[in-house]
Amino acid sequence: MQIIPTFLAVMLLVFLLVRLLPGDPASAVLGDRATAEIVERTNRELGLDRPLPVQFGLFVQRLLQGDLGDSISLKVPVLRLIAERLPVTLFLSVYAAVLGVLLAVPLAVLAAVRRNTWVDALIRGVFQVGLSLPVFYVALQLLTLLGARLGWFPIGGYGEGFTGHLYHLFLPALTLGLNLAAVLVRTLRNSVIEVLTAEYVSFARAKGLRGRVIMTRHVLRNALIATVTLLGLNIGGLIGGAVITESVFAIPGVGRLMVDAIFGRDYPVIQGLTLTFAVVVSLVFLVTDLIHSRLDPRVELN
Amino acid sequence: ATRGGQLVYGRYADSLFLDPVLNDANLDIWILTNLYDTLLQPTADGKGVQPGLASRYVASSDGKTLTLTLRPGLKFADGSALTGADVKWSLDRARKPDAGAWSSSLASIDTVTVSGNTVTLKLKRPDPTLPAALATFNAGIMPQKLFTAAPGKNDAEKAKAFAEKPIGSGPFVLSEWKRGSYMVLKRNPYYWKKGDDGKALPYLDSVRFEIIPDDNTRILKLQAGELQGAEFIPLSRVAELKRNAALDMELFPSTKVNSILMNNRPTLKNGTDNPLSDVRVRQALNYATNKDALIQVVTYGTGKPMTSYMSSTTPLFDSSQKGFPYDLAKAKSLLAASKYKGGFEVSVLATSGSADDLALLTALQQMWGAIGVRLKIEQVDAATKTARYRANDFQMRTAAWTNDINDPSQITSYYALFDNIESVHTGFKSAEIDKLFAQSQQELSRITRASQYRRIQSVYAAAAPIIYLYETPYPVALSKKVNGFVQIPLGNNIFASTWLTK
Amino acid sequence: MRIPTPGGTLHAVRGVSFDVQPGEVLGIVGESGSGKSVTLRALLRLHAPPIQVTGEVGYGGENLLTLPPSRLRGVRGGQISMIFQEPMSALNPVLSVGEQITENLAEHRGLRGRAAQDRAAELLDLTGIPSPRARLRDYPHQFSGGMRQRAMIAIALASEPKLLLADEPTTALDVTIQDQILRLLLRLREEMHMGVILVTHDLGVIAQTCDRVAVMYGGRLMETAPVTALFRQPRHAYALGLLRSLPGGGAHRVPLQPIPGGPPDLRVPPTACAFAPRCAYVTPACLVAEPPLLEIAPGRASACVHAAELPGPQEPQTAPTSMPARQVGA
Amino acid sequence: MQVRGLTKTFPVATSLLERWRGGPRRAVQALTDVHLSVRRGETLGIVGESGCGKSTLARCLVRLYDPDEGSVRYGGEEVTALRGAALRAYNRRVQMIFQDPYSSLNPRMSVGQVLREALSVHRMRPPAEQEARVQELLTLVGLPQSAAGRLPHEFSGGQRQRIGIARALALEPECLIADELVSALDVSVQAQVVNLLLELQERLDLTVLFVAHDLRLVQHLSHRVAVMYLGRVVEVADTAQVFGAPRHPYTQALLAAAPSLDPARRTAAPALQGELPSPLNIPSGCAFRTRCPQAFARCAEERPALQPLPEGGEVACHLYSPVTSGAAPGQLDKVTP
Amino acid sequence: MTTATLTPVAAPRRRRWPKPTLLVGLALLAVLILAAVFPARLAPFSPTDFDYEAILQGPSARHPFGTDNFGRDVLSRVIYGTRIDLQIAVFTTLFPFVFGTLLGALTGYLGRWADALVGRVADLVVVFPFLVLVIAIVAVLGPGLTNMYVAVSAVGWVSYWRLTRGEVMTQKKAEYAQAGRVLGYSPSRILLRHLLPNAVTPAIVYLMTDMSLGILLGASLGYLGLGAQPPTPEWGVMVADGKNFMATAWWISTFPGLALTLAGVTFSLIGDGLADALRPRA
Ligand SMILES: Nc1ncnc2c1ncn2[C@@H]1O[C@H](COP(=O)(O)OP(=O)(O)OP(=O)(O)O)[C@@H](O)[C@H]1O
Ligand SMILES: Nc1ncnc2c1ncn2[C@@H]1O[C@H](COP(=O)(O)OP(=O)(O)OP(=O)(O)O)[C@@H](O)[C@H]1O
Ligand SMILES: [Mg+2]
Ligand SMILES: [Mg+2]
Repeated sequence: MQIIPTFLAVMLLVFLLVRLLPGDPASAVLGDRATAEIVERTNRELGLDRPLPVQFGLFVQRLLQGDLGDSISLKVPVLRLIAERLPVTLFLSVYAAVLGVLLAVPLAVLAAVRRNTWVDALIRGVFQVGLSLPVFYVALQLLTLLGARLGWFPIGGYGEGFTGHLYHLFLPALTLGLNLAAVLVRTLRNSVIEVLTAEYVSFARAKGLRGRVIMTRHVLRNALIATVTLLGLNIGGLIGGAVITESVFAIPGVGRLMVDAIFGRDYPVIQGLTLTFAVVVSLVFLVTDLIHSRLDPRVELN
Repeated sequence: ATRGGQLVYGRYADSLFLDPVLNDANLDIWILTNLYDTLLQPTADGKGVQPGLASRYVASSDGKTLTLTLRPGLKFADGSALTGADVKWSLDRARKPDAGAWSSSLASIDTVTVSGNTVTLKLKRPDPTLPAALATFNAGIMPQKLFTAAPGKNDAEKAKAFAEKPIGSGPFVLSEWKRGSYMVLKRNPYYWKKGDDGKALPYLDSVRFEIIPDDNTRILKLQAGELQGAEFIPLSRVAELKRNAALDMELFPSTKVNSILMNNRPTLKNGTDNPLSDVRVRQALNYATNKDALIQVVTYGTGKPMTSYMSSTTPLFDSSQKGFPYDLAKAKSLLAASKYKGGFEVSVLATSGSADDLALLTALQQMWGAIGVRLKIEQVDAATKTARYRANDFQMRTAAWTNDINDPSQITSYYALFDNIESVHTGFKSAEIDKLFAQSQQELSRITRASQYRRIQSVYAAAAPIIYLYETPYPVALSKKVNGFVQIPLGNNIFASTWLTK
Repeated sequence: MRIPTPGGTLHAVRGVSFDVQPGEVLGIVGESGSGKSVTLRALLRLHAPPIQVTGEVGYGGENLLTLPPSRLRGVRGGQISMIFQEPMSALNPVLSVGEQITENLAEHRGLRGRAAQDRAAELLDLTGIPSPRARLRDYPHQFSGGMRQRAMIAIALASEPKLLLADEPTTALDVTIQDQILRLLLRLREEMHMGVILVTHDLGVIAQTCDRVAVMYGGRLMETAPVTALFRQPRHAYALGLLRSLPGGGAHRVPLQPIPGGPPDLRVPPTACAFAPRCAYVTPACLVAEPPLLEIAPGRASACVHAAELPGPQEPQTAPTSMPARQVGA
Repeated sequence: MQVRGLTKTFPVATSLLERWRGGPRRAVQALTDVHLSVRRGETLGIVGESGCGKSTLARCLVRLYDPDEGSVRYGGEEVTALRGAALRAYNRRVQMIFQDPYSSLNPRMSVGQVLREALSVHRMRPPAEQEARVQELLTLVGLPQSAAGRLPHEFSGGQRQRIGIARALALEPECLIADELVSALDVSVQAQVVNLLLELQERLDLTVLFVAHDLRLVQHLSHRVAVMYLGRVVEVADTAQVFGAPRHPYTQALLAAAPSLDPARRTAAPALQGELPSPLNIPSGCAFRTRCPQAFARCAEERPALQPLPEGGEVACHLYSPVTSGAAPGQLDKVTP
Repeated sequence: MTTATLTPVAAPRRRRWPKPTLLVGLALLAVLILAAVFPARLAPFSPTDFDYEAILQGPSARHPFGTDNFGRDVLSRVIYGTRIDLQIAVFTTLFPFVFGTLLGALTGYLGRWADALVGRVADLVVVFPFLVLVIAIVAVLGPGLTNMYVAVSAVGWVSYWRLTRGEVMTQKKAEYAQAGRVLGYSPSRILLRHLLPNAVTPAIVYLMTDMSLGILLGASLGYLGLGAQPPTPEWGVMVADGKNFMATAWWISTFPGLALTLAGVTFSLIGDGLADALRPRA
């Protein structure tokens, strides 16, 4: 298990990093007007006047008891904040991944089958443009067009219940999904071409199988392996990319919380979120490996 | 006015901590009086006070006693009675010297005694600011029983617990709060104030705050009808929204003053000489600042030039102040008279990500370039900026101020008094202002006080410890259906008599 | 057949015609790049555009090259099956061997479920894989090279084809396994009365397995002959050269007789005998045009101008005076 | 060159789960107790099926692999102990040429660069003479002078093998180890390269270790032949003896399985049944017993050692062990694998 | 003794022309470089001078791309921005490319503990979402381009390390590398002269993608106020600054957005073209 030392190192790194940040929580929370005594008192209340090793020791000790501390600015337990917001970001990320895959797979297959034709060029061109534009720009354009102009989708927010989430998060998920799809299409197209020219596809055709059977059983199944691996690698980026999407679409997720915490010098929140990210990303890698080994019998789990 | 309905209002950020005494941020302050009513209330124009929970207040002739009469039958939002004991407990909590950042506003109170409906405040000294202080959020009245029943070992822990589900005496009561997402305030059925229909306020069944950090999204949501109101409209879009027939683009007068704070000390934190310690240099920069141009470029014509360090909406603002009209020749001659005739480089701390700061400073770069001053913009995030500022480690920084209390004493104590926070860390110090201020804090005559303040403003202007820029309003866009909403100059959002056209 | 490539259009195979009888094993031999695989694939129309195939593939009175796709599918795999050179890459790595057999059974024999499983196990058993029922669940990577090749044969035989196309089915295997597989093919041919086209570049395999041989070079047929006749007396300079370049029995540590040079560049359409640049018997007559494949004896044809004059494979090489000897050595 | 008791294993990655369950750390037994000697100037052929350890042996001899056990002596030197400069000096004398004409040349270096690099690293010639030597080497392997400026992809497979040979010859070695030198080539081209090898060996008095699975070629080229099976040498003898009167049942089967060029000599039954066992799990005793038509009880119990035969050559088979040498094979108990 | 010389060479020497993708990409890059080197010649106005008379004007003959909220000429800012954005593209990727590639080559070659050690460090970086980590580092160091380079470099090398490491591990097994060992070449020679040139192609191709990602990252940081500092005309920041005017003055964000797209397409074309051109002919 290499995971635990990695986590500890991550925590120590973050612990030191956040304390390197210029400005302290008191500065961030109290604003410009606070007097010197108030700043001092606040720091004392937060235990920030103690030596760093002591602070880290206390942090680890509390961590082992499942306590991530209280947010300095929001004054609620970090664990509760994460419990409230992580599902939102996860929902968004998974939603985006689903949209991205739904978008990328058919188009990548189409581009691969029609490779080097105008269809291929069009698909690749459109996604290339999508990939060259900043996320917030794409987000705002989608929002303006599909949200405000056409009124098909609500502008921002998270919605209530599963269908509410699906409806409200469609545009942000699409924004992220488009970005992901652009990455996927590039790789997937090549991997489909590779599969299409593989000997076993020739063999399948020589067997006289129908085109649809060849496509689904032989081509897609193999192309999916590449997709899953790629998705796993990109999920971290997806969560990171949510920082901006969450701001634009007013979604109360952990991405935005993290940025606010960094700006607000909310040490406990930064530390808690880092740990969460590390756990989530590791889990995603694990799940990717599991799925991969499911899809690809050649892979043995290590 | 029609009753009922829900107002959905877009805020740019969520509240943090709904305790009237222990909170720190405008995000809380500006909505707190909807939850916790105060004994007195600021008037809508921000210049005076009016009765609140107390229907009457009388000062003794020596100014050392203030007697307030509570309205009969007051209730908290849970239906329990609001008694004198609650008032005493709340004021005592708020004025404890180590309680929060605001306790000093009630520092003149010596004792609070209650008998029946009468609350008597015995003062250590006459205090002309006390009525305004009692109309300020930190003097909000809380239910002593509920608060002390909240879980927690000490006041701080109880406050955290209570603030999660606060019960107050204001027109609304918190009913739902998903942090960072939305907050719903429900009508408090026990609120004392009556509407024009003779029934108890508020008209609205509820107010729902949606948290939408991105300006554009907030506006889009308003335009799409998903919101009926949105705060912090970027000034660049005011004109556009004014043209929108479905919206009222309101520019509520505010106490907001935008300035650049200068470090007036002879040497900087890093030991180098500071050109800004020369009053002529400071004046020169002030004269070289074309406020009208800035108002056009930065505030899109919505602001107005600052002529005093305090806003024109602040009580005792001296309208005869001239400020620093744009005068390049004068600026040049002032600079020529100083050690820095050839110009110099000066760096300014700006808040990263603030479009307004950027607009302002890039414009100033150009303007000051005309007198040979090279402005270097140093963008840092807010926390860093505050930390450097607090350590006096800056040359210039952008700053804005709004009053929390309906009195000039607050801004004066910060901007002009060294003893508080070194005159907003400029290092400015004037014995005359110190003396005048001390006198004014006990001066019961409004006229005398006004003349004291006129002098303070003049002395301050002559020393020019800051760059005078402009005052800006609170830009709030509302659906045409929304009536009776006001954001008072202090910033408080007043939803008590807001109603929606059906 | 024309294959567009970045370097110009490749005339991979030109004017190749041959026929196969039921129960016969036809060998196609030739060096790498001579167009063996391309020809075999063309028979089943496995080439996708932009590759163009012209000509006719007659099967059961129909031209496979013009058959509508739905009918073609019935022939492909159903009547004519194919096995490939590299079993590892021709078997889909993510489908179990059983799945790959049953999908063929479902398509061509309409067998599903238990019946298909049983038949699949039978087929594996037929190809000599021990405990076949258990192995159905295995994936190709869990098989050894020889077993993979057997599995592929089992898949190809699932539809009980009339003709089996085998593209170098044993090249990747060891001699002992190659031996087993070839015997297996011959046995199955007997049992199922199939025609077999066996592509290889190993003359030994040809000698041991085939009834008739076609020799290819540079995309053309050079010679067709019954197997014994070819080995006794080749009637094409290329076939002769091939036989001679092999180390013969007896002579030890003496120089071999290689064919000098390398294969032709098919992007340049040849205007003469493709083998002429490497041929020891080349005369101006060879350079006039591509010599056609002509019948020189019953069941035998050759595209060599000098078909009649070639020496036997064991006789010393007699070079025409016009050509310098290309023999290497002191 | 003397090889004694050479053993090489490759650890196989075992999954965490497996190791947790207490499974053994598995290893591929690539070479087991190999004894061999190569005489100066001779050609020793090494044959055997895929995976029997031919390449591993070749690589151990040039120290691409470090053997686990055993010794390799060359000219009185212990090769397995060489380090640094001494190893480089040894490699200069014993060179290897590789199987794959495509991957054995750096695709980005021209032929001239490839040869000059070898010359300059070993200071074989002063820089001024290197150009001439490059031309000389090219001529030696039968490549045109113009080849020096070209990249490998511009050559055919046979020509690339010549480049590989030239590269090895640049160091003027005494011994060449050729691992499947011509296996990837077409027969017509194979003959060209074989001829070149023969010619060079004569001219330069080279010792050659010729690794191949093509029996006909090995027969043609070698003075002596070693037959390997699953990491062991099972028979070593003069070429004529191995091909004329093979002793080990495996050698016999190998020869029988090789397709003859004579269509008249067809056999109906395969020479050998069964598949090669996994090198992870080599049968006890004689590794060949699971496929051997003549195996008997002792084969499973005891590993036959390589022992000299009266008529010359050595074989590792209990049929020829002193104890059972009198028993006729037909009377032996058949051991079912 | 005579040795016959065999003349015909299988593949005739053919001049390899780059694919059109690469040519178009390079042509576009040339245009970008031209704008980056001679902005003053090409731009009609100063990128920073305000013109209060011409605030928020739409595209016209005088201002083909319109003016922004300070009356600055958007065309001129876009042209001057080329230099900044190319600089961002180069500086966000230079260190990661060089460091990551070399480290990847080294650990791929050495394997064992060196590889394991760097692998652990890479894990550390990878469990963070990239953008969040960059934001955190920029927050520590302060906003601005230089610090952004530092932050991206601290994170960005991992991709190159991975790519090159994997490729070197594959190439290491190729026979030419083994031949190098048998030929007695030193490890450093084998690594630097033989393996690296053959293993660096994926990293170079990725470099191209990464350059446009770098520019986009600059834009994202610009959105959060951590990117290029004013009045620097940087495309991403221009798009971010223009977002408030999208409804009223679309040209402020649209033209720099087009420039971003153009740069992205350029790098992508070059990347695809290079992938093709650098592929060694077998
Ligand atoms: N899809 C293709 N695209 C371009 N060229 C091709 C393609 N398929 C085959 N070729 C070319 O056609 C020619 C004949 O190839 P083919 O595969 O039929 O040779 P072969 O005789 O089967 O050789 P081998 O013994 O190596 O399998 C070769 O020059 C080959 O390079
Ligand atoms: N680097 C390695 N790591 C792990 N196993 C190896 C390695 N090299 C060889 N082996 C294994 O050692 C055994 C012997 O391999 P080797 O390559 O020596 O066989 P070979 O006789 O040369 O076969 P071929 O004829 O296929 O080249 C095989 O089972 C092989 O899988
Ligand atoms: Mg082929
Ligand atoms: Mg080998």
